[in-house]
Amino acid sequence: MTPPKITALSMVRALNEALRSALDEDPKVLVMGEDVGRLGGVFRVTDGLQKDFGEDRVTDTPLAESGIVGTAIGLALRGYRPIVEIQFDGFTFPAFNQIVTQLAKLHARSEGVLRLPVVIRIPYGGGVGAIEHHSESPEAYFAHTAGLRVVTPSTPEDAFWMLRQAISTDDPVIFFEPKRRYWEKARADLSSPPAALHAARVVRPGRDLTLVAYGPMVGLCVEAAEAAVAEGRDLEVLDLRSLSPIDFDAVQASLERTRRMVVVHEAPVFFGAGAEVAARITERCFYHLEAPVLRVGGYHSPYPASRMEHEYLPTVDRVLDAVDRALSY
Amino acid sequence: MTPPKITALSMVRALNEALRSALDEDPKVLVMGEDVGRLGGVFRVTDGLQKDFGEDRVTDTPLAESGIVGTAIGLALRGYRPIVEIQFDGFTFPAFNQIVTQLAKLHARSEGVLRLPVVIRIPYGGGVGAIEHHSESPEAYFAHTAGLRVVTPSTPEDAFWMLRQAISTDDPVIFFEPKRRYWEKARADLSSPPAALHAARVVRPGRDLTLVAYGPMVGLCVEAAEAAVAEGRDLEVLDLRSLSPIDFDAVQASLERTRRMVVVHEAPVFFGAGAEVAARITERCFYHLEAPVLRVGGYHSPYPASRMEHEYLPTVDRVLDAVDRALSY
Amino acid sequence: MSTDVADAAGGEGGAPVRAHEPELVQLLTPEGERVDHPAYAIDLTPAELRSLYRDMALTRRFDGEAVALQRQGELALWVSALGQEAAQIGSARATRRTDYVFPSYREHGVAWCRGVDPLSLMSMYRGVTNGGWDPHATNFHLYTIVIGPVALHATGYAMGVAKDGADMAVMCYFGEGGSSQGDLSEAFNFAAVNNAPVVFFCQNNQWSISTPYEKQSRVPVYQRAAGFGFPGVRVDGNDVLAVMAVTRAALDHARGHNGPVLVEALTYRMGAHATSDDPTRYRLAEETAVWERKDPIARLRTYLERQSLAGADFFAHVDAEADALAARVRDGLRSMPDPGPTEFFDHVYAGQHALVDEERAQFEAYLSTFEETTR
Amino acid sequence: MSTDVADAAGGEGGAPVRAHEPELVQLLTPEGERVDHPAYAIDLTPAELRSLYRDMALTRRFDGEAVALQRQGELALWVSALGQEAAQIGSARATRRTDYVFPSYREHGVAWCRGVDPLSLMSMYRGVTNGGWDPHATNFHLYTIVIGPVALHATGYAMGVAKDGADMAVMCYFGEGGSSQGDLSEAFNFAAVNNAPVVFFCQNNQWSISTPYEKQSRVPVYQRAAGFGFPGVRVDGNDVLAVMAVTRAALDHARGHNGPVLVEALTYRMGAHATSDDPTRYRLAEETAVWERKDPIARLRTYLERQSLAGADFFAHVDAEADALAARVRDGLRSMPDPGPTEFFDHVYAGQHALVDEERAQFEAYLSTFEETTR
Ligand SMILES: Cc1ncc(C[n+]2csc(CCOP(=O)(O)OP(=O)(O)O)c2C)c(N)n1
Ligand SMILES: Cc1ncc(C[n+]2csc(CCOP(=O)(O)OP(=O)(O)O)c2C)c(N)n1
Ligand SMILES: [Mg+2]
Ligand SMILES: [Mg+2]
Repeated sequence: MTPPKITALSMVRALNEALRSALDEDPKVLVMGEDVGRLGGVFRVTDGLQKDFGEDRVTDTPLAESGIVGTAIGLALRGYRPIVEIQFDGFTFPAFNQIVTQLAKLHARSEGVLRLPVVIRIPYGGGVGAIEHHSESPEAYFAHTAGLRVVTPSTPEDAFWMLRQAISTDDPVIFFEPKRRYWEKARADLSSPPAALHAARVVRPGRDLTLVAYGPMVGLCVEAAEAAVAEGRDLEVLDLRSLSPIDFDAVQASLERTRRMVVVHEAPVFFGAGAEVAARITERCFYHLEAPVLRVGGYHSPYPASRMEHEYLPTVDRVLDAVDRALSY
Repeated sequence: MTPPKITALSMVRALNEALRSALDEDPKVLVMGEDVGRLGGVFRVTDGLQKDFGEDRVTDTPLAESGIVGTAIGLALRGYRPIVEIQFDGFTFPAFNQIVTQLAKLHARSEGVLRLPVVIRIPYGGGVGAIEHHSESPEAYFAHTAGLRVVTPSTPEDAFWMLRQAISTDDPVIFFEPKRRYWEKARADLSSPPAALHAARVVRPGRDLTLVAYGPMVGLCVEAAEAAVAEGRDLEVLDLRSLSPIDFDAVQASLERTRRMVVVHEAPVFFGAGAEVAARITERCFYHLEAPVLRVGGYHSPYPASRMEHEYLPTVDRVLDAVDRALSY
Repeated sequence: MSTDVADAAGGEGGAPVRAHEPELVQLLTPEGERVDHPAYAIDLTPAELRSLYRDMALTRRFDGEAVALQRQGELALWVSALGQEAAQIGSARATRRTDYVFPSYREHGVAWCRGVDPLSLMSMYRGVTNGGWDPHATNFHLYTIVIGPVALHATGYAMGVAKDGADMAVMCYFGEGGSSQGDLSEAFNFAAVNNAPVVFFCQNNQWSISTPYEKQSRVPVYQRAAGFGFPGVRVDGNDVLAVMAVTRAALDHARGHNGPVLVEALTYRMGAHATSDDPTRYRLAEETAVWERKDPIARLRTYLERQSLAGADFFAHVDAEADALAARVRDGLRSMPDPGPTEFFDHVYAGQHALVDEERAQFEAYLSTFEETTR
Repeated sequence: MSTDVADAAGGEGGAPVRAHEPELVQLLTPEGERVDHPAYAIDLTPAELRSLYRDMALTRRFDGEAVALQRQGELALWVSALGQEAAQIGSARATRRTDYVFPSYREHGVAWCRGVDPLSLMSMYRGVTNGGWDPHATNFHLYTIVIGPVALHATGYAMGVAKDGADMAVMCYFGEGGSSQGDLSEAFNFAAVNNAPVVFFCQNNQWSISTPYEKQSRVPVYQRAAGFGFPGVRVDGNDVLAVMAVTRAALDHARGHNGPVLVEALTYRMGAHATSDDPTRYRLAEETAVWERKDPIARLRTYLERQSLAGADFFAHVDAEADALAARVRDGLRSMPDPGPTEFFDHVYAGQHALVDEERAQFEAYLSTFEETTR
């Protein structure tokens, strides 16, 4: 079951390969969630896994997210490494109590005695024309919660490696999967990890301004950077990859090169990741900044019905508008 | 049942008076929660209310926070105005799904048809030597959630008026009560509201730097400002009072006067309210800032056992340390 | 092992033992024969029987039309109620106008009976709105996508009804999958403790997406009720008469200040979970075929025909009505306008909120730069 | 109203009807007389009976000492187990060393039987730590303050035990108040569906802070189990023999691959909810007095004395042991060191985390400015 080395594959397939190899290598690894078995999950990320590893390793659960995460915690206390699938972003909240008051805190509560190697996979974000609660970006809730690690890949290669790394981490990891990127194919090198789990990565170097993004918005920022070339602007794109911790050294290094920064995410701007990046980078690089760090993101509104999502979400135009404003300082 | 006009009273008493007068004026107002009846709540905020208004208006619920908030939503849909008590900050999370996916969104989901005048009172914050989950400051989770209003008083007078205003608001209000201030007495004018629910207030004017705080930290910042006088520093203290919305006009006005700002809260700094204030104020007032907006708050750790809380929480010294740093730019 | 414990477990074996399937309340057999039940009687006029048929047939028609319209790209998604018409029409027709109904997201037949325009339902699945209708107009609440919370809303509403002393009951629909959510159990408990006039109506269509009922619960859903201290009944959910009779009794019970009731209607989801779903991945065609023979509409039609309660002209008339309804829905959906670009700012709060105002102003200013460009 | 629905409701009346109190399993009457039960037998040696007495007496003693130490400021809080000794010792002594136990926050007697030092329990209530002991050492999990979640941890742990094929069971303690949390019901369901070897042990001490049981549930807790498809038993929680017999049977049932059991031990919280609580605000002294006559320790003592299974020297020896234990606890607590000022950074994560490192470095730098000042 060695995964193919370099190949073009979708993120769904990359995640599937990561789960498959983890199940294969470690008998303690379990996959659990609603419809992850015969169906292979509503996005087919777990396709074929139950067939190959059995119902005891890949398990359909009752419809109860608190139950899923709560029993995963119990299984972890028993020495297992459960990987939980939450069906959609908006259905994380029934499990929120388990995640915030228990999963995040048990290691600290036990003064390091108990380990909670639980990965919670959450397909997140919008732009796919879905109904309510199927397009949300709740990452800020988790990044604010000490004891959790929060990561999100933007490419199939990262998806594969970051999931492998998350599974082998002894801390709980909230693993956000940008569902609008699930089906995009890209070449992926599955022979060695591109970076550490929490390292940010310069996706596109540039000199005039840094676009900071993660997950679904990385691709959009690359598009924006390419569009900006026509206007003679050379934008750097930095993929955070991890939201807890955030690789501020990489953010700072980029800012010191470009001196201007725009943070882009789908989640509402208010109390979102952009605020943390802006606040900390402004503190770290006060004298380097030529303009305030600007933010582009969702508005302070429940995620709207899908026929308004194009207006609600960041677009290339909205990113370029912010770039214009940042460059006008 | 007219409340006394100007008097010295504790915040617990002020809140009790506010609930009493609301129950008295509007038969649709209900008080519900664990032990709010005969016991009067673990903090006695609802003391005597069941005796005076009956079990039908002031109701002890089963031990289930999702049930409490969920039935409060149903009661609101039926035309009631429920005021829910969550016993301690750390017990808000079982109700998180109800609050975030339902309470916050039903008005928008119904395109304005349904109104959700529910107030959720949460005693919050630390410094009282309590066991785990009794000292947390979860306000960022709620401020990030569109559809909720989030407020927190710092004085008995504000507690009285802001709770009255919250109860008469047609939107859901998360009402955070700084439990470490519950028993401090202060003169309160109960004859007319001091300000609108969402207005920030300059508690102490100053010229050299603005300390932005809310709830339990306002008093600490005033102490810090008084201590700073000895060093010849004139610090302004701004009480935000509301975290959703934040009165950024007031914050900006203060910053434009003082040109330096430190935000202080008990909640962890990472993805906390300080980040939002820093990011937005830096955007609004880039050329006015002499120093980056600095933040003092809890660390990225679960709230520690109480014998470490003095180290974990902001203190006058830590605030003054940040002031020194801000003034050294 | 003591006998007490072993007895209640239903056996000594190691594997989970499915409890003996309890008898279903049934008044009309799959073959269309009228049978009696000792506890539940129903006596409907021929006109009433025909109108039950009509509601089921029209529901099936606009529901099927929606599936087609989804394929044509007019809807983002549709969740079909195919096969559940008896459970929905029978229960909905048992409610009074003054009762208040909380649906889940598949109660198109209930919505129909309550007077909600099918186009309103579709506006939500089209992506035009997250709501779609005014619940006050029909006492039919909005669909709710997150499974669980609404059971507590229904309970709270019913607690309010009790406070008001109003002569009405509250209905709360959910699926057997939903029964696993903690919120359902909390609702059962709050309703019992408060003696709230609410009927919990579970459509056990045996599938929660790809998860069969035996992975959801060890025992039938209706048995949950006794553990919280109130009655539960299991009814043949493909028998519109039995569903109506049982639901009427349950609503009367609730209205009569006797507290909640849990009704489990045993039915079957004939179609996919939703238009995005492919049931061939997880269930056998044979299983669906078995249930085809229990079809709720065919069953009533057989009865009406055999008893000469309805003739060919009646069925032709209903077919024509169904065609007209489908055409209206099709046209209405195709010409349904999109929302304006800033509408999502409109109802975040009932009152004024500075942040929303600020963001709206910024967004409008941004949009206006395009207007200038195009001008 | 049909009889089906009415029957299950337990009556036609408008008010919530408390179901007929079911018979408790009892083997030792409040008067200290040994009685038989058709399903639950127990046969203990005199030494075993005496050691049950000893465990109860020592638990009561260090528990009472903790209350006193809280008053003296040595503990931030204490939640007394006074009156619940039989429920705790009887059930704990039914577990095997290899079983794994999930307590709530009041199981001091269980902790004692598992070998957890009372000082460790007190270190948490002193504010020195949020944990206090190594669960692996005694198979006794940490106390958990948020009520509800732990039932699912126990269930998941038991699911793991089943996967491992290990010959053991899992115990999960909770209060009757906790039974209302959705997580408990989800745990019941997951345990039933997975046939997990877990015993849910409810101490119904009749009060959840100030909330009496009749506001918590309409029926006895043990009845909840049947609704999820597994057995429930109610036992006299002040009868250490009955508790032990029933819990043994339940654990055997679980270990024997028959799935979960719910045991409800009917007992009474003799003291305040916690040292911060004032029960005179909400309950009558008369009620407490009634329960004093059912005291679990006095009951066993009477039996031991009447049957001449223990003499004055035994009781004197236990008293002396208790005195010594109290003294050790007192001294240990008074000399218990405070944690270091940066310890809260130590175990946020098992691995390295850049933010924690950064904040720790900043905090240490800040602290060092004081050291310089004092130097
Ligand atoms: C809290 C939550 N988790 C997951 C989902 C995704 N989901 C939508 S429908 C469904 C299955 C529901 O099954 P059931 O309750 O039996 O109702 P049915 O769809 O069969 O009518 C699931 C898992 C959801 N909507 N809400
Ligand atoms: C989720 C949650 N809500 C509220 C509380 C506050 N609280 C602590 S103990 C208690 C009462 C618990 O009653 P019960 O479950 O019967 O256990 P007992 O205290 O009687 O042992 C409450 C409400 C809590 N700890 N957790
Ligand atoms: Mg179903
Ligand atoms: Mg209790």
